[in-house]
Amino acid sequence: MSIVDAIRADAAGLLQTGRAKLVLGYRNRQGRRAPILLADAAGADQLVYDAECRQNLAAYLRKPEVRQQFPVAVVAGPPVMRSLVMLSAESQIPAGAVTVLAVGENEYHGALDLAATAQLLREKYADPAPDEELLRRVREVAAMSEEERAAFWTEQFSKCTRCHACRSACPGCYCQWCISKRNVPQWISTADLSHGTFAWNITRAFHHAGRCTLCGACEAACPQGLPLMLLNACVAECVEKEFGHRTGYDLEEKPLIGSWRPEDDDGFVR
Amino acid sequence: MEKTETIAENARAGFEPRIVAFVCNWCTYAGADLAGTSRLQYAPNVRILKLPCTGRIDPLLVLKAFEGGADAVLVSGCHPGDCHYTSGNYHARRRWSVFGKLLAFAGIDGRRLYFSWVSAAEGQKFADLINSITKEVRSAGPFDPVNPARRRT
Amino acid sequence: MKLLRADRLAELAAALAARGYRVIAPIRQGRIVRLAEWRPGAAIETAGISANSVKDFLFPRSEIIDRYSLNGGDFVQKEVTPEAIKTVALAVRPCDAGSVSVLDTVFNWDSNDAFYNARREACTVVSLACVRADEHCFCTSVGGSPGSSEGADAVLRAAGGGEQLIFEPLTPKGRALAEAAGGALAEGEAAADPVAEIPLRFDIKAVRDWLAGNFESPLWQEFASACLGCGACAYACPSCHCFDMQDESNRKESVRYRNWDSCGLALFTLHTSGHNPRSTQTARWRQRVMHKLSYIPQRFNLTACMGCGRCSRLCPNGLAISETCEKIARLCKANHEGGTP
Amino acid sequence: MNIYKPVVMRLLEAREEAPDVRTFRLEFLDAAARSDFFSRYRVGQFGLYGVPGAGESTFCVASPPTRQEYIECTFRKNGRVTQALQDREAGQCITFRGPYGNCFPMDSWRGKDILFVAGGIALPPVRSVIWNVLDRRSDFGAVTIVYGARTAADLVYKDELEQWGARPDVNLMLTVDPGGQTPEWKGKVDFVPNLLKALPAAANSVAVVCGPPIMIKLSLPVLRERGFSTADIYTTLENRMKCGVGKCGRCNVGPMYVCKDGPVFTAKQLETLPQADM
Repeated sequence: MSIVDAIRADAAGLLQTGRAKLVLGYRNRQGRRAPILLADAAGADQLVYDAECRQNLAAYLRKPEVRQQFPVAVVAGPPVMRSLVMLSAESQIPAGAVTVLAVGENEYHGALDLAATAQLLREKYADPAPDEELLRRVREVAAMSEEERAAFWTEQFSKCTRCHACRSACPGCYCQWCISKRNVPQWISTADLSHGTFAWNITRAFHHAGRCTLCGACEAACPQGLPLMLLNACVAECVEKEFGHRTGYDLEEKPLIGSWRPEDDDGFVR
Repeated sequence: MEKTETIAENARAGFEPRIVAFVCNWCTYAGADLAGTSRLQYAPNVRILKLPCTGRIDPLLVLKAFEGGADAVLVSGCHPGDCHYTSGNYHARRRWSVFGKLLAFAGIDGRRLYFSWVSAAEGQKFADLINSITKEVRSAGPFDPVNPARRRT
Repeated sequence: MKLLRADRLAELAAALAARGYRVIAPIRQGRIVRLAEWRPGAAIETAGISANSVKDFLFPRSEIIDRYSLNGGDFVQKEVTPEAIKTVALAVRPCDAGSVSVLDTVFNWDSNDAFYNARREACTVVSLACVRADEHCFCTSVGGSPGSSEGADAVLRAAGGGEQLIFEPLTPKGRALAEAAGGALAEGEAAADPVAEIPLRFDIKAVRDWLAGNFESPLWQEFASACLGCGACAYACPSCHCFDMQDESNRKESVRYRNWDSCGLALFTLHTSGHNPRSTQTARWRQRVMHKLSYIPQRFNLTACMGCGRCSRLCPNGLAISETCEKIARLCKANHEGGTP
Repeated sequence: MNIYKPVVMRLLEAREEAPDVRTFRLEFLDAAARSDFFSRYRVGQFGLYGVPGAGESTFCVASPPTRQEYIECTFRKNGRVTQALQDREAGQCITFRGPYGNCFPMDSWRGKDILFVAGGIALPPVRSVIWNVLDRRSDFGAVTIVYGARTAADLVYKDELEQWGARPDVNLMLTVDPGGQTPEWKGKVDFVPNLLKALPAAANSVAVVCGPPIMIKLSLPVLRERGFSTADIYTTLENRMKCGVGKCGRCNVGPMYVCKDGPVFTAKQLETLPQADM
């Protein structure tokens, strides 16, 4: 049985038995992949899965219309699985609310609960191959002088229209009152002028320190093609090197910025 | 201790760096206070903003300072272990480490963003710190127009 | 008849720039083709459609519409004049040019928006007729066409199998542009190539009738199920015109920005009391479809959707006005033939 | 001409009506702006009151067109702009745009009995109509005012309520929600819709109803049952607004733009609008 057939069978089974009232998966849409929220088993044959499935379906777990349908099932590759474990560690998923239809590189692991998913991630997908192209581009920008880097990012951020597709695409962005919505005081300017887009993009990247699984959904969602993964990769690299923190492998993981160890490095502090 | 310049002498040099210092109330602010009561002179370029703890010094404050035109920002608080709130500085330390590298990656690097521990007894260290930072920033020159976070309207 | 070689479009741009026009054209930036200011040496992309539209230069994302100098509790109002640079939007798509008529109507019904009109007057729109289309285009289903000249001051039509471009001025601004282009345009005769074939994807009349009577339909839940409530579709849409007004200030000065806004965002209708008439994403997606295809047609007798397909191309989650309309049209056909939907 | 450019008004007096609710009395700084405003202002219209640096907020003009020395507005401190407005002291200035929207068709009410129904902070839009009617009292039939609030302290325009109560030609019925009364409270203790049941049947009369959505939802059937046709029941809608001139799309409900086609609607018109979007 192919991976896609196995996913369809499990999805139909979960819906029929009522173990899931909704299955979050991917469908074929004019040759591209798009999320689909299946409520009835008959629709299970629309489900597909391949490397083109880039949207992080864990982002739907903040939608009230989805939370009212708990328990749900989520078709998840390794990055999405890690996001689900991270969300669970941040108390965003009630116990038993999510069943994971776990798909590896070329292997289907069946319908697992979150504990089994975390276990699977630790055993099979503990150190994903780093994205060499992305790391090369990160080094390329890091090697620039301060003026060049500032100019590079000013030019990139100038295309940002603050449509917040990056925020909607990311499972980590589940705050009901995002800092950019606050206007007492107006921390981040609402205008798409340089100071607004810089503060927004930097704050967004920083708020995912130790929470980002480098799934690439934000950069894929950006209509203006901003290289958001460069910021995420820079933060993820620092987080792993400085604190040995890898997101989404432990249901009990403590939030990176919310916890500390006495021996954390502070060589940069004068 | 090298001779510190007064504002008049600085003006002749032309560029006067504007440095914003976010300091914790219990240690660094007390240290700055001690520097004052001990008649220690330090560069007048720093604007000191007192917050309860480094744990409360939010990266948004740093961004807002650069948005308003700061040439450099110093964030300083109690040494690890001395925090009045036990772990405020430990949390801040992780935050600074990640945020500092992210800002450096985005074009605001080591000559613009400084972190330090200054205890209530280290008036001298505070004065020397401000003088050396002012010197470094003066040599780095004005942060405008390079500053990517600057409000331009 | 004015002609130019298709691969010499950049020369036309250079000639116009030399005559003081700010030239806006589709330019590749990384993996995205965007309408941006043309610089000498930049290639003008004539295939595909830009991610943003000519709306960006008539009704910009953020614009200062009021300015005050502050002094404690007192303030002095400062003059704010709309900024209108002489601009030519070169080689935009006919659906973009068509959307200008929607913006003109909204910004000039009952009262005139001086900021929009200043930019509109200073802008000459030159559309490039489409010889190819992709699976997202549906202008023919909403009353448009790949060769339409509506809203354009001049139209470029491919000729001689794409070798040549016919420059067809339509308005005084278009003729002034042809004159300003001077040598870049040669005299000659050529027959325009056939425009793209875009199949009819739904019957707009049937969709509009269904919309009028089905506000409460449970199907809206299914249409909007994948929507995560960002502003990508509204900000990319050439005819979306809703905006927000926000004040920002420091101690000495305050400015009032006019920013783009979207009915897809929760803050759009949130009352200070916390009550939000459109509290679910289903209600917001319904508003987007109804406002464009039912409310504006009832008020202004024109459809506020150009069928450009940008929302369909850019939505990260696969939502599209065309897909919702196709589902509705299929539904109407099924009801019409007595079958169950 | 910049249609978004406000005029400057000076705050003459700020009266505390209820906790966090204040009434501003404002005068135009520029005489031309004043005459332009009163040449167009009809009762029921609204305006946008602003503080530079904070923004603008939408409230009705609470004073009638028959009083042209000042305009008044009443609002509750709830957000950034209303906070900035309530920080203003007498003598300082604010910005104002208006009058916007349509108005109550007063002329078509000549000779009719008028019933005013209001709840809580929604009395201001009704109050401007009441004073307009009382300033031309002879043009109209019987006037009945039914006004309620959650607690006695929440009642606004307390001094004017006494004036209306004292007038022989006005039948005033005040109430507070059960549990909201104080020991010296003399009015009724019940919800506003229940008071309407005791009213005489409607003969040749119109009703003006403003209040929280729940009050309107419960009052309409009672009024219909008392003989008011939906075309004779008027209300104002309180949508979120920004531009006030029919451009920004924010107040769009159904085919209507509340800032241009409203804020005054008849119950008949409201029935045609999508209820879920109200």
